[in-house]
Amino acid sequence: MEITLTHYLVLSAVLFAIGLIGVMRRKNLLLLFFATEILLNATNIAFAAISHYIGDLSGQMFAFFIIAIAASEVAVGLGLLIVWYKRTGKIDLDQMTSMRG
Amino acid sequence: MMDHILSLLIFFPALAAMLGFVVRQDSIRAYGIAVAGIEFFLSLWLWYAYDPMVSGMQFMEAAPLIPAFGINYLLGIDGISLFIIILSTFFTLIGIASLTETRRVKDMIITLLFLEMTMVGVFAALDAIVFYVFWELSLVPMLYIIGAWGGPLRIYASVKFFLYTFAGSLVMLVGMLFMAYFYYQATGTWSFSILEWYRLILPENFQIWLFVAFFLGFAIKVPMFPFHTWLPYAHGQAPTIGSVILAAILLKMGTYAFVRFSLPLFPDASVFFMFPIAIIAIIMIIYTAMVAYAQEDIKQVVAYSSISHMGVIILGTFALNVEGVSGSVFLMIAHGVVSGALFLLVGVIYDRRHTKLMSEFGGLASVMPRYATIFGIMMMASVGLPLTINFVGEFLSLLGFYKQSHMLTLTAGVAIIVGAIYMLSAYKKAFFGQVSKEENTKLKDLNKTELVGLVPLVIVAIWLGVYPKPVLEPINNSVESVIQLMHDKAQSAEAKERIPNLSESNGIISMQEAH
Amino acid sequence: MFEAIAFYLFAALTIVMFTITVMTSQALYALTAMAAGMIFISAFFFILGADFLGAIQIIVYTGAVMALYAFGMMFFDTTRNVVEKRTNPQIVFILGTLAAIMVVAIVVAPIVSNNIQALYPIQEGVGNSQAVGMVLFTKYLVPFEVAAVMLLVAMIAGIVLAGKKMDKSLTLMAEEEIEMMHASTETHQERGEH
Amino acid sequence: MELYLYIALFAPLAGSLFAALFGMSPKTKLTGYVASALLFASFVSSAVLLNYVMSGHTVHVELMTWMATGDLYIPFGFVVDQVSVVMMMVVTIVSTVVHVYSIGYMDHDKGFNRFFSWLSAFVFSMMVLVMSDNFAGLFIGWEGVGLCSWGLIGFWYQKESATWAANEAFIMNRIADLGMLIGIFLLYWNVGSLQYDVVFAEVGNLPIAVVTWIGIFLFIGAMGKSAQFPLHTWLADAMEGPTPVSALIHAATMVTAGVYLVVRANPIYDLIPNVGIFIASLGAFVALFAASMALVNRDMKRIIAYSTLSQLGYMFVAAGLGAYWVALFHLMAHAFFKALLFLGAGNVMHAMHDELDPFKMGGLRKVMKGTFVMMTLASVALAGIYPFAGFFSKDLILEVGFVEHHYVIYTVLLLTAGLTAFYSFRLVALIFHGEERYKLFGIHPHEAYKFMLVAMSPLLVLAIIAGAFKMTYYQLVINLLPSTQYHVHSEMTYWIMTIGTQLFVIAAIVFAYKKYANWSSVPDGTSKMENRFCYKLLWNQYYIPKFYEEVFSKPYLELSRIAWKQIDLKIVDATVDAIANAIYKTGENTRDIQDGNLSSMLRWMVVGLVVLLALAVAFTVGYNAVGA
Amino acid sequence: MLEPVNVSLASLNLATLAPMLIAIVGALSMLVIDLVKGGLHKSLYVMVSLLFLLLDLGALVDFGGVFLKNGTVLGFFDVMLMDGIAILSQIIIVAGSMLFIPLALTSKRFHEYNYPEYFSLFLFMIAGFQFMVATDNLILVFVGLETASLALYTLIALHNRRKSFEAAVKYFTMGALAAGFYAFGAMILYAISGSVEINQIATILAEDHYSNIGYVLIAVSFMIAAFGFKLSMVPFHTWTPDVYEGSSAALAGYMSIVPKIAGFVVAMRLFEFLVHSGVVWLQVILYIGVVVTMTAANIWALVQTDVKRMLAYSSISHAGFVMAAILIGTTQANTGLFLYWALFSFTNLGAFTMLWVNRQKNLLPGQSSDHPYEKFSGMVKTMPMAAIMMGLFMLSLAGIPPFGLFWGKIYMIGSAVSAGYTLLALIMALNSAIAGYYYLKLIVFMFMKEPMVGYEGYYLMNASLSLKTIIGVAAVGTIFAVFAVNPLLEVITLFVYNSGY
Repeated sequence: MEITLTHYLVLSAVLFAIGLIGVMRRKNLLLLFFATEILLNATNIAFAAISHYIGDLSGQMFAFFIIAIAASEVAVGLGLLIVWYKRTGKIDLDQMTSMRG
Repeated sequence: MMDHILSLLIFFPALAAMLGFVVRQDSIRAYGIAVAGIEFFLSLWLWYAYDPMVSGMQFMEAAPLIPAFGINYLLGIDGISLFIIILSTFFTLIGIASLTETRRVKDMIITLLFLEMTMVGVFAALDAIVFYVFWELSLVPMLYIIGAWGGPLRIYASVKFFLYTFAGSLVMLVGMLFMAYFYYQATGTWSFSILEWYRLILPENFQIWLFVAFFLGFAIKVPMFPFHTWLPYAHGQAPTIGSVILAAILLKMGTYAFVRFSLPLFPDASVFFMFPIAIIAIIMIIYTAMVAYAQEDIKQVVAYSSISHMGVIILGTFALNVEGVSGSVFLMIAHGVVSGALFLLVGVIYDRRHTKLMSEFGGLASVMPRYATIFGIMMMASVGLPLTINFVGEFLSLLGFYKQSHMLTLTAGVAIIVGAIYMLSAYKKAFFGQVSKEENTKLKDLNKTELVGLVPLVIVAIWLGVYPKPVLEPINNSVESVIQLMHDKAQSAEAKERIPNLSESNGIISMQEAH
Repeated sequence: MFEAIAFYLFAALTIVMFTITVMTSQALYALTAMAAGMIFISAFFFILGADFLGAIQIIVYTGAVMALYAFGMMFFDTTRNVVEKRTNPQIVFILGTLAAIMVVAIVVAPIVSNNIQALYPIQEGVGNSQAVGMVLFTKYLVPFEVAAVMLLVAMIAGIVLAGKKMDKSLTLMAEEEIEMMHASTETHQERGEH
Repeated sequence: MELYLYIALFAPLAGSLFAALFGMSPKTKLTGYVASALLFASFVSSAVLLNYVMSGHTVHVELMTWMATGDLYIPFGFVVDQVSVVMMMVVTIVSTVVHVYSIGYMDHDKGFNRFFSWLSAFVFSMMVLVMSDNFAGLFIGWEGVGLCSWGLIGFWYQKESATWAANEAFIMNRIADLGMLIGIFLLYWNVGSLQYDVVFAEVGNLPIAVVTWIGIFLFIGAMGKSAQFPLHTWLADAMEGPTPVSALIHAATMVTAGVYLVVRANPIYDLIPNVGIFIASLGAFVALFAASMALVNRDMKRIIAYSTLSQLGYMFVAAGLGAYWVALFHLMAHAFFKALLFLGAGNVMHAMHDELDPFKMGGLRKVMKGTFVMMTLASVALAGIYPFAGFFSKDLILEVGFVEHHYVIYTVLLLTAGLTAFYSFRLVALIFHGEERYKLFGIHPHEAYKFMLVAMSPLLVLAIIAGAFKMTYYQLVINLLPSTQYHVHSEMTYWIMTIGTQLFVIAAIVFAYKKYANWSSVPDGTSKMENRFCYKLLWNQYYIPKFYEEVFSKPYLELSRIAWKQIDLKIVDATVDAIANAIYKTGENTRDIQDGNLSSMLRWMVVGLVVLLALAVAFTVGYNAVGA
Repeated sequence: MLEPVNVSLASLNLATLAPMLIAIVGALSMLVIDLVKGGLHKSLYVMVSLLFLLLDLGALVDFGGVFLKNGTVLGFFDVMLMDGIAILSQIIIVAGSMLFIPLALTSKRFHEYNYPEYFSLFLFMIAGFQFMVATDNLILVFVGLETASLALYTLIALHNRRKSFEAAVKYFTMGALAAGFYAFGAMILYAISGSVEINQIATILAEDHYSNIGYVLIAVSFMIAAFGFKLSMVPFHTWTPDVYEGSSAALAGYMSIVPKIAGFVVAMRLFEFLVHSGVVWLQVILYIGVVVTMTAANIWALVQTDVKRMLAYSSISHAGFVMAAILIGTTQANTGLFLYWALFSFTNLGAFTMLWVNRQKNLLPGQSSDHPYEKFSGMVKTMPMAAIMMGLFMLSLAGIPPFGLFWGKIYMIGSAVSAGYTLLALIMALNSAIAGYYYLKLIVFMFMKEPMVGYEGYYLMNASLSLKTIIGVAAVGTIFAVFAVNPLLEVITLFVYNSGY
């Protein structure tokens, strides 16, 4: 019952898939942003695991930067959401179809 | 100056067009005539300075353009291109001189001058890409002319014209790039120079593919059956001047390109495709003649007749012997003169009555005798009566192809019958009979402006029919070198046999030698 | 053994938490579940010896990100049930599952390689934070600084977007209206000064 | 002598251009005078040349190069030799007469100037045709006369029937011209030249099959111009043109160009007797066939036209059987009396205000004495009564048939001679004898201008005495043509034949007079005879024009319409548009992929990813399978 | 214990950071200026930006010289990689930006230009792109990419109207998903190679003889998805038309050029070695991707009713066209990529600037988007010069010689031909023909239709000297491109070849 890298990769893949489902499924933009966080986190686990199993720090570095990126994204994303909400009073993405075709 | 005469010929009208933006609306016509006149005399000077005994390229110019990719600004003319250039300048002059358009004349004249640049450029280019540049660029002014001054369906017609030709030429462009690549493989340097390409002997299967690629571009331009359907629309909708230039010059680009590219570059493929193309040409000749016969609009008759005549040109080109190719090159000039004149003539009546339906006319011969006479002369020229310009070309083209196939020539010869049928019946409908319509009784005969345009054409049509030598001789010399080149390059036994070898005595007694 | 138990435990927990995050219709549940999931993930980091990462995970995600989201939720007033219109829900699950299956199908195969070398090896006896710091400030100094710029960008973006100036749009106002607006603000300022 | 050659050739052209200058102006007699004078000059020059040629010389000039490319070299070369000079004489005599005559005939026509322009242009073309020293030059003239014939048949272009006939003539000729053109191509590619002298020198070395084809194709050309079956229908319709035109073009000159071609190309046809037989048979057939149609026709000019056709048949019999000089001789004699006949008919038409039905005339001899005499004499000549011109030429052809042992042909020709006499005198009787039926229609006929009659008189003289020149002519042309003499071996047979033929012909004349000289009513289609099948068959010209109309013209038009509306618009063009539309429609139908909803955009991204992954997995599995 | 690391300053090659630092300093300085004195006119910021960009460009040109002399320069523990394509792409990025920034000087006031932060963010974005291309470290690529993207999202939103927010949110959300893809792809690459540097990954994969082919393909799939988003390949393109429509025309033009070239360079670094190693799958996928992107985008462009959206689809199609270079993978093709993009940037920026010039603030009744075709009808009669300019750009985009893009096109197709991709060359050529239709449609509206009544006053509303200058520059660049092609070609070939592509 040794836990190998494969376990982590599978876990990461499953979490990533959950994130994908969330991204596709959510109509509430805020909740949709949650799902994108899951995607990045899923990757982070794998990075840390790989880093651990091959004994290399680059993976952790990558994960570190991903966390930074996720944080920045949240800031900008929320900023965008706020202006959108201020202008329309909604954060439902089904309302966002003024451009199409 | 003589060293750069071709560049001058190409860019003078363009420059003049730019300056034309400044000229005021009411003086623009005189300006246009002056520019086109100077250009025409320059081209005549070119003829004067041209040495007809030299079969190769003359007035060569070269300047690096994109040497890294083998693209250079190469110009030069031989007997094949010389006269088409003169024809282009001639028709631009005539077109502007007899212009009856009143809407936005300035735009029209500037556009025409730009068009002139592209036309001369196509025929003077010796670099495939420079050729292609002018070839494509010529679409734009013509698009504008049809689209802005045309009839009710003008937009459909102009877009169709543009896209169809554009699509075809893009395939041709791929062919050119392949050609350059093969050259690169053979020599290690890129080159788009046509004269350099002439030196390249390709394996037959390559030739066949490249031939097809080039063919598509040329065939749509010519236009060959079944790629011809843009032409009736373009002609039907275009203003008179547009049709004139389109029929007289632009269509010739395709046939000229066959002689300039397809034959010398792919001699084996030319022989390989000779019969299929001849069959297409025959379909063009007979089928479009029939379609022309069924038309109700006199302009469409002339339009379809153009296609039919282009069939003869194609046939002559693929005779692959001196007689046929010279004939087809001559026929290009001839058809330019004749169809240009016919379109001008149709324009005359359209200006007066704003309809082109033959059922609207009838009996015009008594109301407009001068008009009827000139139309009659041009019609007979179109039908290919001896001593008119068309006959020389048609006779030589058919004569040339007869060497290759008896039956096909016999079938193609039907051209002279079906051509007479649609032309005479159209003439009969429009000019003979009683004047049945009230509006027609007061029509004015040709005025001076129109005569200025038409009379020179009549003179040329008869002069070159009676005495084609000044034109035919330079053509002949250049064609001979093309044919010899083809023979030397040909690889398959069939090609060697089909393309005559001119350097040896071929057993036929030449009268020229005897004299 | 302990490792295995921990792995499976936390794996199950994260999966459940994230599933709740994406499936629930209660925004608050989602938020809470995600925060929990983040913390469980940090557990993996600790298991894997990436202590620094684990700490960062907790601080940044649960501390900053989740707080931001919480503020956002308050702002948007989405603490109530969120009604989301679902179109073709099956397709979403099919696609998600397919993606997972494909990736898993490949990654179940072990990685065969003799050439993987640790360029920045994890050395025994060196604290994780120390090692990370070492690499971060040598090799990854440039990315680190760029990340700083990125955060600055994010900050500016957040401030600008959420700022009051966005309330009126010059893009949509006619030039005259802008003139009038400027004139009124100037008088406001003047009044303020005096 | 070259000067005379050029005058003979270019004087008509000058006349034509002079008249053309006045083409748009109101009628002026000047054009008529100038054109006629120039033609007379041409005639005089031809006479001088004849004199010169009689002394055993020929004139050969090369004006300039026409076409030269590759090995092809075609000059404008002209030759006056024994054959062409005969033709020149015929052409210039008849055309001079016709020109002068036309000054009177076209007196009241608005298109007077135009008429002379065309007419002189025609003469010029005809001169080119006969004088050219190569086949290409011949073809110029060949097409040129076609053009002028088109212009002159359709001279009264307001008339639908005239323009229709003009186009028919032109197109039918074109069909034949194609054959001729092919013949020329064959010659060029096998001989390498189109000059007569080179061709005739070389033709003997060619394979016989090639020569046969050359002969056939050239003859197809001749068939069109000379209106031989099945390309004969245009000639009768061509009578829509002014009568002088019919006299000049459709009797004397142009239609005989085919005969001239065969005569000129005799070295070719000598090599291929089988083709000759075919020509002769066709000629005999046409002779009878045309004569039969003339029997019942009620159009004066058409009757004469059928007669022309029939006589052309005679000429081809002679030419086909190798008796080229005989053919040419008959050509010459026929030109004179047939032109005379037509001009006479023209007088009658004038008198009758363009009425053509002889049944509506009758008794005109009282008012038109001169014309009566001339037409009667011309008919006698046509019937071949001794000592008129027709006797010498036509009897000779009968003899040729007999001597060459083609008895069927002989019989047919003999029969035709009888028919000829019958319909000629039927016409004369109906017009000039019997009751004055024209009075029913309120017409007041009058004789033509004097000078017109005077102008016709040279033809009358020639029609009477041309036979006397037979031996002179013979001596002249045998320089160029095979000199075979055609004599029936036994004196006895000869006399029986000659006298028998004469009697037969006279009997036919008498029969015609008996039947028609006292005709009193205008047939209205109710009589028993008119309802007979034979009559109807002949009346409708064996239904051939109808057949052509139904089988060629209409289907061609219909086919053309189909080609345009169905094939060109609905298939070829529609395909192009369909491709464009298909592309555009694809865009229209798939643009909803971009429905503007963020959710579906994200889904598309995932779809893309899943597809990529699926492909990756598939590839990996495949790769491993292959690898293993 | 950790050994202290001794690094000599010289080995760091600090100069490799210079170009980006110039941009960052520029951005910061503008923030400072604003802090010191608020409410300054936008022209100041435009000029300051221009100044720093000029410096940036100067530094890059200088680097170009260095590169030609000494070859690739590595810096900062080999994180920075200043090779030929990095320099080239940065030059295009900076030059494109320099053409873009004067577009802020419109005669009408728009919201975003009211912010000094706008210009500051703009320079940060450029720095981000520069980092992105000047490295082969996947981490720095990611960080640079995100820096640039986040700034870009904000720039779009700052236009401050409903559509621009919508565009920004859409772009942002999809970008976040793409970031996830990128991270996952990088993770797998790291898993099989233990490295996050592309050249090392390449080496290790080659040493392993691609034994983990499944992993490689999964990684590449994710990477294609990520860069497919950035380069708007079908079906990851869906953001493009909406975002272009939502943002200002100027920014849309900018987006069609600069972010893409950055994406191309990374894609080149990432995929080229795989293509060369004979990963058939990738060739097939790229082939399909290129063809589908070109064709589908063209087909959708046909049915657009708004010129800006049409240009958006056309940009997608052009990007697909250029993607072919990565598939073909020869030096000639990669040279073609840069040549094409350099020429494309002039033309496309010109076209979008023409739209920008014609932008009016309020939509008229019945007008549903900023630039419907009808708005341009009969333009030649009211404003001939403007119509001719626009026509010129359309012709160039359609690939009519001798205008700019034609030369890029033949070079690209030529490279396809010489690499043996005959069918691809044909498809590329025929796609140009399809594309001809929609470019022609605008020309038809401008030159062949009658002017619309009621629109007269709204044309050229936004024109100003600086916009006209930019159009002039673009037009000159488009018309006389033929003379620039040869030097460009020689330089680019040198750069690309010496970078090993």
